[in-house]
Amino acid sequence: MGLRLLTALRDDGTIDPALDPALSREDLLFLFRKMLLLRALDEKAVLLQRAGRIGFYVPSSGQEAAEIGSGYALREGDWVFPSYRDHGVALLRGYPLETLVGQLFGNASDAMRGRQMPNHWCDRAARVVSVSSPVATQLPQAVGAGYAAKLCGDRIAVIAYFGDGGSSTGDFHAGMNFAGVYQTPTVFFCSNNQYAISLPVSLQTASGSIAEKAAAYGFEGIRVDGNDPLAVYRVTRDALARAREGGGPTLIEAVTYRMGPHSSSDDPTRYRSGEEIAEWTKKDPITRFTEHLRKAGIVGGGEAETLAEEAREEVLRAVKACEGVSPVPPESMVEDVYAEMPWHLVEQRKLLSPDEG
Amino acid sequence: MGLRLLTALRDDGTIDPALDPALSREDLLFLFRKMLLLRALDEKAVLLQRAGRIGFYVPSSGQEAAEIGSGYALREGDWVFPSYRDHGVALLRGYPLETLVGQLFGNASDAMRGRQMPNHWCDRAARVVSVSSPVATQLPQAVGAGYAAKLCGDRIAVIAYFGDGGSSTGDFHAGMNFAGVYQTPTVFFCSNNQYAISLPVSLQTASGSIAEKAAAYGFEGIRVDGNDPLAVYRVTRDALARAREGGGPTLIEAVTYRMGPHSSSDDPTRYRSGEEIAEWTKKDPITRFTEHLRKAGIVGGGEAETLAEEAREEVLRAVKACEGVSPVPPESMVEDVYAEMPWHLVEQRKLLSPDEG
Amino acid sequence: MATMTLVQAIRDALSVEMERNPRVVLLGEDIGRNGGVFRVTEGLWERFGPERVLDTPLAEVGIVGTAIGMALYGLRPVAEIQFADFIYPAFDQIVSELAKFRYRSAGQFPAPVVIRAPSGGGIKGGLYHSQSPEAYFVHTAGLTVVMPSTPADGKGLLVSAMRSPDPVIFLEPKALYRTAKGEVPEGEYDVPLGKARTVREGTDVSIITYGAMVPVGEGAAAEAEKEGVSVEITDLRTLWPLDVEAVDRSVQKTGRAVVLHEAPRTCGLGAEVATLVQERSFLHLKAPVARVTGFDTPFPYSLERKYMPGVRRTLDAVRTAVNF
Amino acid sequence: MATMTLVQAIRDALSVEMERNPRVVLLGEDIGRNGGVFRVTEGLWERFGPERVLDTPLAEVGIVGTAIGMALYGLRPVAEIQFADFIYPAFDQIVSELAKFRYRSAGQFPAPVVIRAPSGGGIKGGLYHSQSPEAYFVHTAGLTVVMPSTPADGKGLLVSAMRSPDPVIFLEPKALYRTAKGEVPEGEYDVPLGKARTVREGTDVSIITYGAMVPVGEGAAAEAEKEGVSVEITDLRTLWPLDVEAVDRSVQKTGRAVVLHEAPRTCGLGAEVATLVQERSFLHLKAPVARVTGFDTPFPYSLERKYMPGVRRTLDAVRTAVNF
Ligand SMILES: Cc1ncc(C[n+]2csc(CCOP(=O)(O)OP(=O)(O)O)c2C)c(N)n1
Ligand SMILES: Cc1ncc(C[n+]2csc(CCOP(=O)(O)OP(=O)(O)O)c2C)c(N)n1
Ligand SMILES: [Mg+2]
Ligand SMILES: [Mg+2]
Repeated sequence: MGLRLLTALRDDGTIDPALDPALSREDLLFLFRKMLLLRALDEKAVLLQRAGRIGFYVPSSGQEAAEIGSGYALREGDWVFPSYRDHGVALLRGYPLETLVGQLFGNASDAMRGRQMPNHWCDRAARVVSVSSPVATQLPQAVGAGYAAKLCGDRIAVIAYFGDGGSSTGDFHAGMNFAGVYQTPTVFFCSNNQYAISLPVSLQTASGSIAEKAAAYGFEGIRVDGNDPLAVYRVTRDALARAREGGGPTLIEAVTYRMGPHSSSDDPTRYRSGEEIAEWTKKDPITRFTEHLRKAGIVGGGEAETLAEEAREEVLRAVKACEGVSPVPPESMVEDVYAEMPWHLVEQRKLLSPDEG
Repeated sequence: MGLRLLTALRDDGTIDPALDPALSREDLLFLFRKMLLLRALDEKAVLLQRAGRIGFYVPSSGQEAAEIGSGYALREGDWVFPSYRDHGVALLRGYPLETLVGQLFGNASDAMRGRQMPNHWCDRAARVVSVSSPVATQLPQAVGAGYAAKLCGDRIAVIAYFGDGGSSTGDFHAGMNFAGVYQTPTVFFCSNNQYAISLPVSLQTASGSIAEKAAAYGFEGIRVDGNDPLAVYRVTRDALARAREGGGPTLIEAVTYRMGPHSSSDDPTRYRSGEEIAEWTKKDPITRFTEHLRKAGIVGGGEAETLAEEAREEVLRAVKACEGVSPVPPESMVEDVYAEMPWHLVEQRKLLSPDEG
Repeated sequence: MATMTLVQAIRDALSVEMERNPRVVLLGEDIGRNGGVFRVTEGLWERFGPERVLDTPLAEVGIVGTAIGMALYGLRPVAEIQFADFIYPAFDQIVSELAKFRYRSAGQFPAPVVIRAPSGGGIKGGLYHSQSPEAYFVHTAGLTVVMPSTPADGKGLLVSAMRSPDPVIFLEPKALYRTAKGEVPEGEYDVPLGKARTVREGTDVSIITYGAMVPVGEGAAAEAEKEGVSVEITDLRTLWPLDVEAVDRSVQKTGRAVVLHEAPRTCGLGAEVATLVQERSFLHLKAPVARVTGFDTPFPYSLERKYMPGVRRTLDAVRTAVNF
Repeated sequence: MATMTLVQAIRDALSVEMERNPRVVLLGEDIGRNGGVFRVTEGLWERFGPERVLDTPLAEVGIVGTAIGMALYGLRPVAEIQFADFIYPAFDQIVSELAKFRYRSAGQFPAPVVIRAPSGGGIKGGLYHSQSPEAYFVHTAGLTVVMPSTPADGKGLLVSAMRSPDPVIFLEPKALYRTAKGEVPEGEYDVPLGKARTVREGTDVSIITYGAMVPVGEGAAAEAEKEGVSVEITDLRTLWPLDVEAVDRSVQKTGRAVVLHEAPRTCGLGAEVATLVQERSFLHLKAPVARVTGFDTPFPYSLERKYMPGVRRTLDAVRTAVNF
């Protein structure tokens, strides 16, 4: 048994009324702009990395609909526990693009003081929690934050992002189980992009889908077309609303595809075929959404290209603002380990110098 | 949705032909004797612990049908990964009672040299793997052993025992997932005795049953009356056979009840009612099986009591043989850490003396 | 003042702080209706309700992960790990997440979680109910590691831990849970983190220890006194960041140091203390810093009393130092 | 003899041993079709098939737990943890199970698993692709911990690990994966566990180090030589149980010791070595044993080169020891 895949955008560009979130023209254009911005950021960052101007990058091309569609469903007070591939969501949290780009450079323009690799950002004001590399550790944390919100009487929801590979971890199992037992306002959003680095999801688990794993924890799992921003928005909006109203957790599996490499260190030609990529490229969420907006008469003529160009320029401006900013000071290395610096770090600080170790 | 509970022994003591394993008179009596022996061991060990003659004990009263019924389904070559509560299975592996009882005393009569707490035994010859206290760690190990058997072309099955609480661990999740992906010859046998120490299974997970969690890993889960030795035997036998023939893993949830405390350190009156215990006592697997054997004319008159008395005497003989045997030698403490004793343990051995540290 | 056991003192700390601060919540296995397997949380579930005293499913990774999320949101969670031996399934959440949240977020997301765990031997718990894992956490940057040895410190240090801006691993010497009795100030009371306690003054040898080994050190000091050897005992209380001034002061006075703990020897806290002493007080040392510790073996069931350091081994080390 | 990088030498060890012993199997994330993220296992999946080179789901607890079961049954599994930083989800299986199986079963169930993991900094991997976790495993009784610094040792030590009756944590200094090149004997070749290697002889100061810090020590030794200071370098190779005779011999010759590693300082292996030295060679010491180590902070991304010990800090420590 597999769950039905929910899709709103039909192949012909029209929309299934049953799943139509009925967004305004402005909303649709906003979504579209953010998807283009995310794609533009990706394309520029990949070049920056190749040129050695940033050290590393995790692209999300192909997953824009899942990122932007779900992120757009969030409300002001909601909390976000992202993975390293979910900077798209940050773009919807009033998170200035410079903050993202500065983190890629890890210099003084990085609010995280160059502590982490690119793509591991956070922003307290936006309630976007610090990303870590260990896969899926954010899931039980998101349950705890949701529990805390409930205890404090805050009617908010918490969304936690992870991948198909993350569903195999003990953190996923514990997070899902605790959420079911405590009925926390948690939405588990799995971007099933078909791969965990080189491992296809068919070798990740023998279950028919990620979504159906929710049954093992006593709550609902939903399988949605992850390349369809409107379907993703619709199911995420409903799940978040249910969570805020005390309806408990939901697992959403967004079925999508990682069009690029796992990261700038990965060579996907080693484990997947050109045909497969070609197949999925036909379903490129940006192409599909453009189609729909054209059909709906919301963008006409060369408008889509104009918007894409605007997005590229916005990214370029951010890069200009952040690149070449001064490096982080050596002493910052021993700060923020504790609230107050203990004696041993005060002593170790003396060992730092402008030169190498 | 919950899975149907499979039962063979009807309340009136007759048997449902659909699930009748059609065991011979001898087999039935053998099963009965082993259940009585397990109960007798429990009763004696609890007294020994109260009297301070052994340090600790984990009873299994109430779970004899699940233990003996499943253990009897094993074949010579099969491997067993038990938990601390599954010594019943050991009784069916040609494991001499003295070996079990000696381990309770932790003296020179203990093949494990007094290394572990009572109930943490093992026997290589019987392919009963070393028990550890950390819950459910044996599950991925059982999958690895099954994988190895398959790779070596050995047509055997591996059974792993755990409890309802164990189903919440990351080890359960990983073990089940790996078993599904690699289609290992593993039978996951969960004795759902309704409690993890004080936590009722209703607070352990929000899922309708433990058995249905198997769907999340792409294989079958079975829910069986754990106080019915014949139903347990039947479903375990079939699952083991399927595993040996390359049919892959199965999860069996035996629904039973821990009639005694979690361990000799536990006071169950703190977390469960006398009514509840009374309800389950009516379903005492030994009473139920006795009923059936009477109805079937296999034991008559005072025969059941005679057999119970024989079991108690067998336990007494084992206790006599093991108690008061010399203590383990101090030097044994630094042995078996590595295959050969490294320099630092040779030096530390010199610190040992007949007195205290 | 009231006379309390260590268990009572720790319970008192929890209830006083839960009264004072509604954001304090407890979570762990069997801590609610059952009051904890050592009864530390007895009565708190009834008093503060299941929303603030959570019985959790059996998953340490879930307990610590959930506690971290609670702390990020603004609660002050106190997680109980039923036995320190069972903390390892949560090791990734502790080492990769809890210890690093403040650093990797440049201070935006501190995670002030307290993790309580009964630690050490003395109850015939064998391999998995006896371990002393403090060195794993002392080696992990970002954590504060605490172990009390008296009821008063048990209360005062735990209150400070619950108010600390940083995550604290609070290890409770279960051997002393009911054997350690003493006067404990009622109501508001705290003992600062990072400060050692001088258990007794002495001039010939410094014993540096903590937790259940403090009484062992006292026993050895009493024996040594009969032999005319004056032993000073320092109870570290906070294992890391430790009170290095107290250690320096004592060792530079006596010129001889014995580090005493029940955890395994190799790469244990004793190695760190010995190294700090020889780094900082080299010219004061009249003898090598000695280690009296548990053995580099798993913790044995039947031979527990031989595994754990006792007066015999401690006294031998003191004598060796004096006669070096 | 053939010239190989460390990556090639480790791959050679795996394929030679897999040829020789059909019971050797490999398992880990992305080690099959993808050949591993560092390409260590490249070609082995094609050559030995997916039954012996397993691509696993994303669960370290499953990787190590499964490997243990394989070993109990009689296979010789070699598990790869993609980065040492991701070994913690398997920490319970390693510490509670792998390390204790032989002991708790009184020898009935040994679990000879080899766990390979790329370790240490040097690739701008930040907090989670740079860690050196060896101290956690050195502190855990029952484990053998190994770290090579040359291609020849990479092959020879890994072969010995795959033949060891005990579990081995085999840490691979990823900074040297492609930068370390050298002659490696072809075919059957092993280097015994538990034996250190003297990298260079010297008379004034002993540097005790391992892994990626060996070349750093050599750089400092070359600089010191210009200042007329003769440095001896010992590469431990097996971190535990370490070659204590080699350490004693070197330190008792020079009277001065500097322990050099990139792992965090507190309770690191440097503390154990320094403690052993002062316990065993107290009267030979002309200066305190010095530690040159990583900082007690998470591993930083942008400041990596300042975090990792370099020639500067090592040379300072050598000078301080000589001028003490
Ligand atoms: C605990 C852990 N193990 C291994 C890794 C190495 N690793 C980084 S990403 C990744 C694959 C993750 O796949 P998935 O969860 O599907 O997310 P995606 O990268 O596809 O978005 C792996 C194995 C890690 N980061 N954390
Ligand atoms: C990892 C771990 N956490 C906690 C414990 C403490 N503990 C011992 S048994 C137990 C409950 C186990 O319940 P269940 O799995 O249902 O098995 P049962 O005892 O009921 O047979 C707990 C929490 C443990 N042994 N291991
Ligand atoms: Mg993926
Ligand atoms: Mg149970």
